[in-house]
Amino acid sequence: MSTRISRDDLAKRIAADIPEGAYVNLGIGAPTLVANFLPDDLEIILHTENGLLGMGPAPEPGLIDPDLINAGKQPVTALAGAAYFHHADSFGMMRGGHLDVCVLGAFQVSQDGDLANWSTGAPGAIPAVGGAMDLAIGAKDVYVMTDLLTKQGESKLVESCTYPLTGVGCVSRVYTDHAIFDVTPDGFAVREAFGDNTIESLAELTGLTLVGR
Amino acid sequence: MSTRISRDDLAKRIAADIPEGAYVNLGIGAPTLVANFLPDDLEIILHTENGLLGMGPAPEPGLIDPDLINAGKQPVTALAGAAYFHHADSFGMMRGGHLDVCVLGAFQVSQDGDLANWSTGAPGAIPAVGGAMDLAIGAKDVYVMTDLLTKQGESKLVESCTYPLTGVGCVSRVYTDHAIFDVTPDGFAVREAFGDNTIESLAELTGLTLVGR
Amino acid sequence: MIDKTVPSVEQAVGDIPDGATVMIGGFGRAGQPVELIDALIAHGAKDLTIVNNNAGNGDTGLAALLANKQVRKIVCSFPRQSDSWVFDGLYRAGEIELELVPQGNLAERIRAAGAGIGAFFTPTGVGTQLAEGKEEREIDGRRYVLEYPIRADFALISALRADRWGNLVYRETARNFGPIMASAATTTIAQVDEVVPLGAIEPETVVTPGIFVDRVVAVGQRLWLRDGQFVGGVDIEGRPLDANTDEEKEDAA
Amino acid sequence: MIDKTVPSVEQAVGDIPDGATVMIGGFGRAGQPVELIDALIAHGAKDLTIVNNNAGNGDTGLAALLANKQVRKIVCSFPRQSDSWVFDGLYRAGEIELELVPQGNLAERIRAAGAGIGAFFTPTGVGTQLAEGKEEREIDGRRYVLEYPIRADFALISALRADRWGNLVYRETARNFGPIMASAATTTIAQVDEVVPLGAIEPETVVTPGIFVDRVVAVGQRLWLRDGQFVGGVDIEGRPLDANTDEEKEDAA
Repeated sequence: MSTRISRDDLAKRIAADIPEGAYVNLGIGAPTLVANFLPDDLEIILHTENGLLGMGPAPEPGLIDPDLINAGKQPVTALAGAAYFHHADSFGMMRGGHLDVCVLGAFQVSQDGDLANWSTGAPGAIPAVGGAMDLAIGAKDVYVMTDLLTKQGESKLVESCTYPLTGVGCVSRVYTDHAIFDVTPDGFAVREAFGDNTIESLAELTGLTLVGR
Repeated sequence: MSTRISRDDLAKRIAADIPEGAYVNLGIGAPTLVANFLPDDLEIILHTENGLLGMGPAPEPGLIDPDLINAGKQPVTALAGAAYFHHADSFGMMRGGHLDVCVLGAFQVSQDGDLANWSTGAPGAIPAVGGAMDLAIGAKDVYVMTDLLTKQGESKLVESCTYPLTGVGCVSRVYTDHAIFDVTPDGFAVREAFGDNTIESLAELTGLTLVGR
Repeated sequence: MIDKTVPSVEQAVGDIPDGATVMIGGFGRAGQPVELIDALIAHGAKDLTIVNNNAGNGDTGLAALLANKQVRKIVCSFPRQSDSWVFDGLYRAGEIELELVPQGNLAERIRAAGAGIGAFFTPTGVGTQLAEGKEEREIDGRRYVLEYPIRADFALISALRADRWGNLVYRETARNFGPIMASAATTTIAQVDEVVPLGAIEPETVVTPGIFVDRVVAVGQRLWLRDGQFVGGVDIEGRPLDANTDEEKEDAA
Repeated sequence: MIDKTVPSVEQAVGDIPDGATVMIGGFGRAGQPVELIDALIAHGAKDLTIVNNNAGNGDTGLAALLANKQVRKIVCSFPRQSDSWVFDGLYRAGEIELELVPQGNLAERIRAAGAGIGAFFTPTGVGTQLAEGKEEREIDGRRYVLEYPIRADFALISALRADRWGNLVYRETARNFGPIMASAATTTIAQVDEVVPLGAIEPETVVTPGIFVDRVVAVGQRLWLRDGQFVGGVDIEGRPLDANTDEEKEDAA
């Protein structure tokens, strides 16, 4: 079986690609792990779409503030230099292309950069989208953080998405447990393969023609 | 010659029609006179489109604050209970129908409530519109304050405007030095005729069929 | 004298009629007008259309309003949550209608209503199920979908402080939907921790000018504040952290 | 460490190229980035498109920029004023292009650029010359005209205070176009009276979050302020009221 790096290691890898001064939104779920690995000596400004720039880490248990939460409705803190704003201003910030990076989870990413991450399309499922579609188009670079394969062993990188789309042509890079892929006009390009993964092994796992770097 | 009331008396008359609690924008020029006659014991909140609700009177000469001005770029003050906001929010307030009353000047008002007050359409004139078109559609009631006749003796109330329009069907009432007119589906209705003016004399002055009240 | 304060939440919501469209502020516990929602439940208006980011959590607040069968339709971005069982049950039973809107489009549509915009082209949702049947247009090489304003008869919001003119300031991320909903409703009702004298709110810091607010009702300080200062001691839902301990003490006593 | 401060206005505007679109904040003297405009004149970039509410007054500021033949086109709502002789002359000579936009549409188009809106339907201007040739549509019984965003390469704005992250607060009606222009330009340059330490601006009171600001330059306190307090003693253009008196004193001395 091919090398897979852990969730934490993947989060660390993503964190290392975020430069000082970047304005970043970390999606609900695994992407929030990235915050744990942002270097203490660099200033990176976190945005949460419910109205805060300059989000800090979780508070001490006795100091949970119900008025100060992130998009996942978890308690957070605000750093010196933070700013609050209302929902229309906050989503204008995203839609207007002011964020540098969004990190999101995914069900599927197509080689054209389409993202599916909000609905499995299962019949009878209750739909819920939240800010997913806004985030998908809401940054200069949209990074996806995901396992390469589903639990059933199917590739999440696909020729075209079969799940309902979140956004069209919006993903710039996919960080998986096997490798990092850039979305290019010629399809997925392997930016970095972890451990014993190779372009060939990744092409076999995904069933896609991959571009080298 | 028929009765004409003075500018100040007309301003006083308009002021008397503004109820306590109203949010009011007084256009540049003669309409600003209305502020002088708002009763001291009533709270009426003045809006200036350059970003202030709760505008107060002019400051003492030594206390002119270049940061605190009205839409006519004259020095003003801010009352307790005032609020500042940016231009998009300020014009959203108008366009969204939140103001109760705007008082504006006019070159012409048509019997359909069309307003012409921003341009004479003279060839070679440099056009300038400012907030005129926003104000024209920017309140639940748009009142016009004007002389009934031009200096040349022509009626400013007309069947249809010959000057370039500021807004279509936007005027609800016209306060003139001769009489007050409501814009109704049947044309101008004389709400109040001053002194010796009558529906008949006003019809003759304006050349319009007027509706009684 | 302008005085927008009303003495009780019951009076504040007492004229909301059956069939009304009601916006309810809040994102999680933050900014949720808990006392106004409870008053709306007690008031009993039915056949409501509710605009909120979610569709209720647990068995209190908006979920209780749904459980009380007062809601015909909900407009929101994220109905399904781990504890949205009340909504889930009604939805599966076909007893509630859902209009699902991406969160940023929801916010912008509310803002458009308040700002007199007739419709706007947004890039959010283009090419997805949620844009199906909607007008699409390419502008400067980017695809957009046309979205319309969402207006309401009433908005129920929560703020930190108000004065009698209805000027509001919020606290932290509890600001969320409050300012835009206030602008988009015919009648906006704000519950606040406290009403302060006119002039006590610095004009530079007003977030919602009173022009957008019709009624203000003071409901007392949130449990996690004392004299306006954050003191903590609660969980994320605002329930006392030592509640169990207190109960245990009582049991022991 | 993020530090958006730059040491001088010259450095702040030094990379504005010929042909750039430049938004300039301010309404009257209030919020006018006087020092940045002067630096842009010294810098000398030509063939500019300027977005401002007016087209310059008297012989200083924007009027001086125009007089220096640096401006190809101006987008504004109110060019003609009693003291707009510089613009008037250029316009009549056919040496400057004018796009006249109603003030609220100007503000909303700038806001749309910052908020990623592709176009919007506005009721302002419907049925007038300024809507001629534009797409019109009736929505819910009201007529609207379609307007597009106004973007810029640079925005020059003036605020009261900044921190090194670029968070801004303004003063009174000097706020005007600053916040929306900051959001609509690729590079936003803010001149401020003073730069304060990070954390000194209360997060609740930030008007322009630093995400919209690229460069901050401190230019010193306005003449009518002392230690952050208003002291007056100036005319509406910010010139000392006792200037003549002082000159007379000097003459007498």
